[in-house]
Amino acid sequence: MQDHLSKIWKGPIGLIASIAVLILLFSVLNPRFASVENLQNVLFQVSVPLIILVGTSMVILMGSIDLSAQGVMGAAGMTWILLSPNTRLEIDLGIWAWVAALGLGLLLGLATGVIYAKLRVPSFVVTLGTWYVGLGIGIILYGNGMLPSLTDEALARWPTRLTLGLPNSFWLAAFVAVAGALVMQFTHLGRGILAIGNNELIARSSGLPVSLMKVSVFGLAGLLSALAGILATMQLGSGSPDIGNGQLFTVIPAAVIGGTALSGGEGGMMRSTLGVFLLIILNNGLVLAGINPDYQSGVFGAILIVAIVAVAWPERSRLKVAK
Amino acid sequence: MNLPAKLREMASWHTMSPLLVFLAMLLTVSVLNSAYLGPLGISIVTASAAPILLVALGQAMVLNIGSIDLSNAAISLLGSILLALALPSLGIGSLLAILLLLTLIGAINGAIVAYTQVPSFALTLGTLGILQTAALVASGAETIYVSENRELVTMFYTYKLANAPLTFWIGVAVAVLYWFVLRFTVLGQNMTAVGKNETGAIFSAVPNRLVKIVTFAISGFTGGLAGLSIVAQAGSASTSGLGSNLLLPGIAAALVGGTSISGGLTNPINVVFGALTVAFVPIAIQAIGAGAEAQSLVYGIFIILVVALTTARTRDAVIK
Amino acid sequence: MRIFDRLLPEHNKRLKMLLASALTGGLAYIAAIAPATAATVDKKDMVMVVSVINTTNPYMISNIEGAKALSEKLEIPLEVVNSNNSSQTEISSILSILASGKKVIMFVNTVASSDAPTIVDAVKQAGGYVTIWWNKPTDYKPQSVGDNFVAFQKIPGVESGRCGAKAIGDALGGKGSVVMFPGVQDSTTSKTRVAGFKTEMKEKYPNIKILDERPSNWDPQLAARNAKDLIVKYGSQINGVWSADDGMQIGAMQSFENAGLLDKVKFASDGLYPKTLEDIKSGRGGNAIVGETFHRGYMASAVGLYTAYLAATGEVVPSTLPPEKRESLFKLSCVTPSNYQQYLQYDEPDAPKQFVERLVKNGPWNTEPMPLVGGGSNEQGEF
Amino acid sequence: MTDHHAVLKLTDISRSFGTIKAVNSVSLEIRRGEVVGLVGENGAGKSTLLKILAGIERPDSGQIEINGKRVNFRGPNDAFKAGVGVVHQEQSLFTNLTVAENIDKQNSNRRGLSRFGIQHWSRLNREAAAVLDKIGVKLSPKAIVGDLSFVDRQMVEIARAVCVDPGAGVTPLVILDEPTAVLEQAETEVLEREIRNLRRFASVIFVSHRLDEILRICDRVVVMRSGKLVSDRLTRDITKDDLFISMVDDVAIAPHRSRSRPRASGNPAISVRGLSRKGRFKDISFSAHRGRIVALVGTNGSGRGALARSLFGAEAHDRGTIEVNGKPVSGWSIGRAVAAGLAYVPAERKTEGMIGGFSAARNVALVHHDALKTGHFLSPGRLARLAQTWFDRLDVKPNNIDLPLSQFSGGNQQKVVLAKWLTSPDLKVLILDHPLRGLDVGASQAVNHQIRRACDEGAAVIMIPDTIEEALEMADEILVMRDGELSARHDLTVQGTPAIQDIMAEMV
Repeated sequence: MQDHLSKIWKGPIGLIASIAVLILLFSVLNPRFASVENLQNVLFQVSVPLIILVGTSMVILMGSIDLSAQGVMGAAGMTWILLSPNTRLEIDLGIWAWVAALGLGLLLGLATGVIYAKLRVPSFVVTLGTWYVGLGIGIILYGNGMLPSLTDEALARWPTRLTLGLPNSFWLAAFVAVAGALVMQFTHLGRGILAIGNNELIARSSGLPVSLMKVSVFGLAGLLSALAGILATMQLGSGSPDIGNGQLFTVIPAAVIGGTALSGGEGGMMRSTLGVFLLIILNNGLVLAGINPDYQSGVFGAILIVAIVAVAWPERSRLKVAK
Repeated sequence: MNLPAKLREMASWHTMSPLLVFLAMLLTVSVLNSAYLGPLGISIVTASAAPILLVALGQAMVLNIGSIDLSNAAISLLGSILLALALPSLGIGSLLAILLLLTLIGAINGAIVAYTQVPSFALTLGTLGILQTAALVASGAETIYVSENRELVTMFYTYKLANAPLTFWIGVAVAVLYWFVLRFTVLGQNMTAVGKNETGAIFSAVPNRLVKIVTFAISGFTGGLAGLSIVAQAGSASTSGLGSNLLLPGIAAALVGGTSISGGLTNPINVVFGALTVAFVPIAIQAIGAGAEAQSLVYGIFIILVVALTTARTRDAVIK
Repeated sequence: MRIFDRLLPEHNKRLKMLLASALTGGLAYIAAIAPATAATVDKKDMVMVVSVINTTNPYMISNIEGAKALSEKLEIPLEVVNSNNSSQTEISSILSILASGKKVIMFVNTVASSDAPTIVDAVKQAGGYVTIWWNKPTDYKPQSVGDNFVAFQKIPGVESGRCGAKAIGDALGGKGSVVMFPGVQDSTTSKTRVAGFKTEMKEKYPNIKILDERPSNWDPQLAARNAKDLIVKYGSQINGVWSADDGMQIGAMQSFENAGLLDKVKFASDGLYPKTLEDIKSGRGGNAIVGETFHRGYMASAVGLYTAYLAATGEVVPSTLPPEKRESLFKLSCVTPSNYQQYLQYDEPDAPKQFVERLVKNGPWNTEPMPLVGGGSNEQGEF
Repeated sequence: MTDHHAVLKLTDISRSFGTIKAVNSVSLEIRRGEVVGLVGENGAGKSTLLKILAGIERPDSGQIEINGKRVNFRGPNDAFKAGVGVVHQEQSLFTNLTVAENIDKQNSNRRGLSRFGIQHWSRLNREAAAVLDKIGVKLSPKAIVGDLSFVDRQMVEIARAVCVDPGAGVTPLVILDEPTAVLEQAETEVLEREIRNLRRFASVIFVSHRLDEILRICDRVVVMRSGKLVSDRLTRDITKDDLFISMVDDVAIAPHRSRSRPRASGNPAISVRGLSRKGRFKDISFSAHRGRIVALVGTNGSGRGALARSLFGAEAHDRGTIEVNGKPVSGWSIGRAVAAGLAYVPAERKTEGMIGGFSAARNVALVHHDALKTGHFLSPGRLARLAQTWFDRLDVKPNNIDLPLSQFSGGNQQKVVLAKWLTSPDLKVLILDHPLRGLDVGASQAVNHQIRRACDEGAAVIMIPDTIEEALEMADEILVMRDGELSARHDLTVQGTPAIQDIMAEMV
């Protein structure tokens, strides 16, 4: 039982402690770090990666990996902005712009899932392919290179507008994260994802619809990446196939740092969420602390290593296998 | 194993597919553009493949023990910058010193993974950040152009053997060496054992920590050779130039070469064909005349297709 | 995570561009033994190549437009190389075109400075003619390579930085604080622009303080995030924002707008993107944009390709050209809200075509609005 | 209770893999409320037959009738729906899910579309609690399976098989594939009681290698050999010897060689003093001499497994000393232990004992490779010759050293694991944790034979046996552990054979 407790708590406690130490440190370095404005800023920045992470975490918990987020974001973001009030095309499909963009993401995700589950191509490669396919769709939509910008003020302002003191972006992301956590805890799909991640062979032999679940999870991940693409486009007020730039290397480390095992079955939505917060706070803090930009990635890497080593240190043992 | 069984194994799809897929691509493109079967075509493909191949070989060795090294492309980039900096004053001796340094960096990666037992994915991500800063600072954010002693390195690129530059043959030699290590040494046997079942290996007194340190050191060393091939080709080095995005192509080449991402399975010889294929894809897209806007789309479809053809699928095996 | 951006193939770096021209092998041979002999090349043996860093940046797409216009005018087929932000893809794609045996007239907007020697060597070997745009190693000179490396051309980055500094300095009345968003740190383009901005500030506006600079990799999203962090850090202290290109400025402006500070801050940048033009016209944020620079990708590629074409046909012998025509700086215009109208004509749909008409008439070094203004030495710190 | 309505009727079932007829024209009837024992050596076809019943494999020919209706299973779900519940030989639980979820997993899969529906935790836990209660196991339905002991997990397996609910009027068929192989004696009794319970509402097929158990529990015993069903008789009509004879093809079993039990003399090969590990065992002192077998007996929580691991250096100890060949050791680790001549055969063979994806030959060569080298390099020829020597000596089947070890049967895997250690040029101490786990009679004898032989050749053996009987058969000295401490020791060479009841009393 003691093992059990330590397994459940050690990861988050280490993480929460790391985040607390960072907050303390950065607050000392720059008192503005602890301001309400910065809280809103951090929450605003957390929202896009958090939405992606919900889908990606499910994929990782299932024992697969999803690299496609940035490409899907580009495709969906471009689709959405071109069908919403913008400077490029005289089309405004309103709600149907959302349907089209989310549908495209869903479709890309489902296609990924089918290729992975049915053609049995490793997810690492399929999703690498989907990344480029999504990006390619975004580039084709981008066409002549005239940056399309939102002309509807209300839409462009929505992500930053505060509701109950917090930005709408964050409320959207929080809603997605909570829904994701509920799916993992309270649906057969969620429990099935954990089962597949734990032991796919047993899952198959006990009759779980493994392929169907895989396709569903990748579909869901595609859908959420598309949502993240739309949100990022709204945040920027302009569309670009590159709208997802850099997200992958926030999202996957966040999941890993949160203790979600890349081998599947271990970890969870809340831990991954803490991972995103750690990374965003780290970057935000380094800027606020005025770290020389030349050294920023180095300092980031060093702190990352210290954090993961600190979390893993108490659990070392001769027989532990770390991949 | 009797001889027919050996032949059967050698001829099995999994063993042959990286070669066959590459040849099929080469043939298809050659039909559209016959220059690819000529000397210039061969030298272009092999030259592009050389740095990818070297990075991929290191990655394949790390994947084989069930880990991953996200920092090895950054190691090669740092190596290329240090080499470009040191070459004018120190000459070819600097190459050895730099290879030694990069091997050491790899070994440190391995030691941290082995002794703190953090996931290699997360650790090497951190190392990657540090190495990028090191490269940026070392280069002073400038392109380092090798003007003196230039021929010492560029000869690795300009000297061609069977139309392929020496850098490619270095990659092939390293592949053969690693294949030999995996097959005929205790070290190689231990590496694969750790990749297939680390717990079982620990209980069989396999020095798993040492294995990790050595494997990551190998990745660092091979990354250094990739750095050499970059400087040889470019005659210069910078943090955003040639070699700055070798990580994903390197992993892709290892996978296309039949390396399993979950460990315990690699064939360095096939990684050569994996690297050739990965290097060839953008060239092929250019050669078949896909429009500039469609290139990303075609590239994505190509990658999926190629790996779908080369992945080892055994019945009942779990594909992650 | 900004530190990893560099790994990702589609990540948005800044451009340079170039173009190259080609010639038959026989001709190259003749040219080699008799460099002074002008020879006419059969156009059907030539292929025009424009190599761009990616196809997600408006400047790159403009590069392609210019090449298309020139290719139509000269009736030479065009091939486009999309490097996808990868030097390796760029080099191998160019090599694969060379492998087809055609003589190339090439313009390369290099992904990184260090790509230039490799590309130039290959083109030389194949007897083609190449112009490099924006980036090359400082010590690597066309003169030391020979006629096949026709020229290195660029728009002065220092001048661009000075334009921005001047606009912000004047708008703030010589007092206040500014933040900067450079592009990719080790890109020459970004570095020269940053240097120009800082020098101008130091020389002319000593009372303006540079609070912070955050390299944002030519990425609007990253610039937006960095701007948010700096807004938190400095709040209303910030009076001016300079970005190394309009893409990043678009991101930064969005963040300031979201923070409700747009009308309290002045912006200056480089490139005069359509969106920026739109904002200047509409007076967004109480005329927030005070300074811009004008230059167009299609002009760069057309000039570069045409220079290479002239070398290929023997109408120009590069080795006989003065230094400023081998390492050239072309005119960059400072744009302000009061003079922007005069540049609108260059964004009309047929502007590339018209530019090419004038170019063919006046030659590569004398075509408005982008005539040759200098070059040939390192004195300005430009190369 | 038993009526003559057939719950299951198999007619001429056959299934081949390549040229091997794994199941060859088997016909069998199971009646309502009947407990039928199924015995046979490994490779006799039991597993394949069970897989066909569970819907995992499909027969090449023949037909299956359940409750008089002909069925055609397309997958495990079909079998489950028809009322067939299986406890597999290998545990098939999701260690990251709760007990209740594991029990319910198949049930929820049956619910068609609702498989994507909402998880009703309270109902799930209630139902699981009821099932656990029915089979008399005290476990929280909310516990995570990965945190349970092996035995508790086995109980979860059984609970899962038992909760098949084929609907009114239909009798479920529960298949137990060697459920007792990994259980300790006391736990086996719980299981036996439970199986008798099952009779009231289900029919049972019970597979075990422990023939005594089969005879105690079952109404009828069927014997398989080489894919065929060779004997089908009521329990009351047969003896253990009858069963044994019908199971084995020939009398190739190595004869039971009675050992001369040597007394402890000279320097011990290994001795420990005051050895302790927090929470596992404390203050353990004993010695093992060359040529003698020491058995550690005790219940599952007695700490004997942890002690064995600490002896081998796999886990650190906190206090106390270990001496090997009279010299105290320091910085004890697996590497040093092996260098000092120790060997360890773990209980978890598949995950700890071997590299399943490696060929058998590579497994043999994994630890001691000095003799296999030409210069610095492994010689494939020598490797093959060595492996072949051991294959011949231990009679490993199939006789193909290049086959991945995972494709061998459990018994043959264990022989290869032993061979890996026996290749040592100087084996001093052989530590075995449950060496016979999951092995059939023939394989068990072969493995025991090798253990004795290693002992005769000069190794000290420390073993953790499955049963007290096994300890009495093999050991020269028996150490009894209770709650991490040595509670008794019996030197059989001095005191003679102790009574089983006495040892059991010392265990609890």
